Amino acid sequence: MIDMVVIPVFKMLVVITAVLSAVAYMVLLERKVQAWVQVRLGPMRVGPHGVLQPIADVLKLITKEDVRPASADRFLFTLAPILVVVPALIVFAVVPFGTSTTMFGKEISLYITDLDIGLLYIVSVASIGLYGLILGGWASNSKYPLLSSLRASAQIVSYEVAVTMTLVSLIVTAGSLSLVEIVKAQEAHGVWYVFIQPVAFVIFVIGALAETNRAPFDLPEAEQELVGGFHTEYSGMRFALFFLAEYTNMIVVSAVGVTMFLGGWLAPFSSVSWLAWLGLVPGWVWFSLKTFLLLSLFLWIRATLPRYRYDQLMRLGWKVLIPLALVNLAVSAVLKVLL
Amino acid sequence: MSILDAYLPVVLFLLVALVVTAAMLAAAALIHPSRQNIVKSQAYECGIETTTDARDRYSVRYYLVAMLFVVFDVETVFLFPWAVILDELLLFGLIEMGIFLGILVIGYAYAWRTGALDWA
Amino acid sequence: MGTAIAFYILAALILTGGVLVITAKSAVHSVVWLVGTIIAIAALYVVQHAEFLAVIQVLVYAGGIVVLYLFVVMLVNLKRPAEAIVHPQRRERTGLLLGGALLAQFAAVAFYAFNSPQVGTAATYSARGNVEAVARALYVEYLVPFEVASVLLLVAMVGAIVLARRDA
Amino acid sequence: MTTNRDTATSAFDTDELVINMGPQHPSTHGVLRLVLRLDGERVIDMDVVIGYLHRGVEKLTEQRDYTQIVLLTDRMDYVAAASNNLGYVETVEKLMSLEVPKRAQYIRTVLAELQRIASHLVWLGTHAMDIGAVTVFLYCLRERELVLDLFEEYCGARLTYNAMRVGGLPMDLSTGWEAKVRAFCDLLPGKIDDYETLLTNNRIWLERTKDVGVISGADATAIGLTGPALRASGVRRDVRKDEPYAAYKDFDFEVPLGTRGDTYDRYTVRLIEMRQSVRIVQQALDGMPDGPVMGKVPRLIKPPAGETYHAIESPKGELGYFIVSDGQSLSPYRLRVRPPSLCNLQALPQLARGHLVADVVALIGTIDIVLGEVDR
Repeated sequence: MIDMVVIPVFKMLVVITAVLSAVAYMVLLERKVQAWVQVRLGPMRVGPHGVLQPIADVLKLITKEDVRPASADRFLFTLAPILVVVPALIVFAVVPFGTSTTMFGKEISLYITDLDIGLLYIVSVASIGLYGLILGGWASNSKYPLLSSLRASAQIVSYEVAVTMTLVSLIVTAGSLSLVEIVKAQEAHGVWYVFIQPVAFVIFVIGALAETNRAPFDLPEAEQELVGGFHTEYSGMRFALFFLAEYTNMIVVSAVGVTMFLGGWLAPFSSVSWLAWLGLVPGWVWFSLKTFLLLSLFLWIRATLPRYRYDQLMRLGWKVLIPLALVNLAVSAVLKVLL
Repeated sequence: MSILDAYLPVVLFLLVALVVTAAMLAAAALIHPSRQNIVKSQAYECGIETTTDARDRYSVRYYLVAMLFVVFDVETVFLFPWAVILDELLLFGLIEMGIFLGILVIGYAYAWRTGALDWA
Repeated sequence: MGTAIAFYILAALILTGGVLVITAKSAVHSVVWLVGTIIAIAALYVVQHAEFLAVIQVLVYAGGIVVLYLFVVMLVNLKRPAEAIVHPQRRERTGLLLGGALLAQFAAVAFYAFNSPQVGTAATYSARGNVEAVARALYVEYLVPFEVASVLLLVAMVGAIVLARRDA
Repeated sequence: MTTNRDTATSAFDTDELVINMGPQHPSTHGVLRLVLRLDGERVIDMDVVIGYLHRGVEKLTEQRDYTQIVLLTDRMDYVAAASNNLGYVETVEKLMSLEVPKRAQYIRTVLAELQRIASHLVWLGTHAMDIGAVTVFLYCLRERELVLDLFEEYCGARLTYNAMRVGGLPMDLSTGWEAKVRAFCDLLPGKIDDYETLLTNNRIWLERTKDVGVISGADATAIGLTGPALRASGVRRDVRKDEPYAAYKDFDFEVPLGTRGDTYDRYTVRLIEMRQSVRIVQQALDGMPDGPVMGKVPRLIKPPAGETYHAIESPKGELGYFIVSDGQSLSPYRLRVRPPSLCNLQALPQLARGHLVADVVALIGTIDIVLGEVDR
């Protein structure tokens, strides 16, 4: 019972707490990074250098009135934010933060579960999150949110194809669908897959930006065009859930990217002997650090680039990334068989 | 470890995530004020009262994108198990997937030619 | 024991979901319940040790095909008056006929299942995992159906384009 | 494949979606309302609804004396108040045949060009932000602050300057002001290079602006486009060159022209204009004459009976004033403004037809409107 339920539930609560606080501080980080790029200070009022700003934000969102448009569909209006958050969270079930650690004399693995089909699990669970976006816009019964959720769904499915194909070419290299096995394969190969599959990594990052609706692909939320997107009619906690889901998804794709391409929990430069001491740092620290770096890349891109237009976004997805991913897959497969 | 042991945490996680989300909504529902009025509960349309219904027929392009997605989705589904055992199938696997993808590439080329991939 | 409990819980969920799909007033609600039902069926697959099938069920049906349903429900405005229903009774008759056919099919499947020898599903479940078993079956034993599937997909793709382009 | 949208009644028929963009919308640059008719996201047609910021400026002038009206002009194009002042005072001077001292002319030119820079900076920032490049907005406003500082030091105000008087200027320059302007002129070109680094060769920026909202020179002239938007279509029309006013005929500067008349050309034309404005300001400071800043003006400004039209090149285009005086009253009998924003806004439906919703936002930005001037 303890092994089956208590420890996993404890791990889940730790993961959820970590994700929620990471989200809260990512919002602050995003504002700070944007501010530094834009030669301003960002939040400074709540706490020294604004470090308590996330707490103030959460309090504000909790105590804010939750307005629902009269013409909205009551049931779906409430269901939609739940439908985006829950899939985003449970993807973490298979993300390995490290191998294992010893706590209270028990060996505890630093992942919630290791599925043989881990990668497929992520892809399929993530695809459920789409319903939240579509239903959120539809339930609002308001034009801008509806346009936005149609945009969002078409955009996400378009890029999902390319991203999934890059994952396949990675599996060709790794020979497994389990995320733990993929990291171990990178350890065995002695090289992170970003160096074996650089094209796949680039496609993955672009696709990840598009699937999480991040700049320069933030069209569903483009406030300059659609005044905020599918959550225009949402306020208070239900809005907060959409917000939470978006940032959780960013963390998810970064964590998956780190696991697949950047060696997961492995320390860098493992082959360089005089840097061997880097291996003494716990794996989950490396994992967090790499995820943080990938996330910072997202923020940096947002502060730099203008936004794509819808037809251009679709063209990039269908006419550039998908052929590229297909070619990349073919090349990986041929190389794998010949070598 | 049996397959069910590996999936039990997933089910538990689903329940935990649902409980946490519901708890957040419930906590906010207890705290936040609720002063609805007619103007506040109008749908947003840039300050103008909406004259036409939002739920209307939409461009068929969205439907087409979803349709193409389903096709490609099924295609990648076939790729996953193939990629896992490619080291056993070797050249045989390469050729059979080459034929499979080749047929689909014809469809892709057709879609490209007819402009189904162009949004505008 | 655990398997049995899981089976009954999931079966109840699937049946409830199915009933909600056909009783929901709004078509969009129906679609939502359909997603729930599909996920419950996927869970049932896991209980049956078919984990690969389970994720595919979620990925393809819940994540792809039902999204398409949702688009269709949104695309054809259901608030519009039905244009071509001349004989309401005819619709009822068709429904009854289809329902009867479905029941007959269920009966046939059940009859076949009870009267045929057990197929060893567990035997194909290899130690290295379910995916590889499926892969081996698909890419070695059932090679021709697999290649034919690509033709099917091609037809689906071309058909979708032709239909959608007809008026545009 | 034939288009039979009008007759088709199949299930794939799309309903037109009528959607209001504005008046409460982040990218309509004020309270502009566009009624869009969309097919998917494609704009079939649009109606431009204006008047949400109408304050009856023209009518008010009939109740104010000629000096007070300067204040009202401030509030039309409120990101280019000095240009509005200049156009107005020069029209009254023309009506009264007043001589303005050379020093005042030079200072007016400096102010007008600084104002052009400030206005173009606001335009570039908001235009870039509409297309999603938020950082450019903050950079532009940072440099605009410097211009506002200069204006504040000159006249005490940062937005609505009331900076000019009929017959000259209310006050001379403070000591050290010219040096600060020179410092700004040395700084700005480098900053414009920075904006160009972020935008000019950025793939996304090019895709979003090239071939978007193309208008030919003939069409642009026919519909009444003015200013940079007209010149981007290749039409050489700049009031500063064609009918020189203030001290413009003393200076050497180029009028940039576009070739294709798309959003990207309008962008490059305005960027070059900013660089040219720096040149004009530097030349004006170099040749700044001494002398009074106020000419001989009667205590009561009462123009003789008659009417006159005079136009200047405001940052947004040809800003004209038409004043009718009855010769007895201390207020104009009628004052009519030809606001460039309004004239340019007329082109919006034509530019946007057939483009996507996202382009509408880019097009509102590219024609550079200020609703205070459109509605007055």
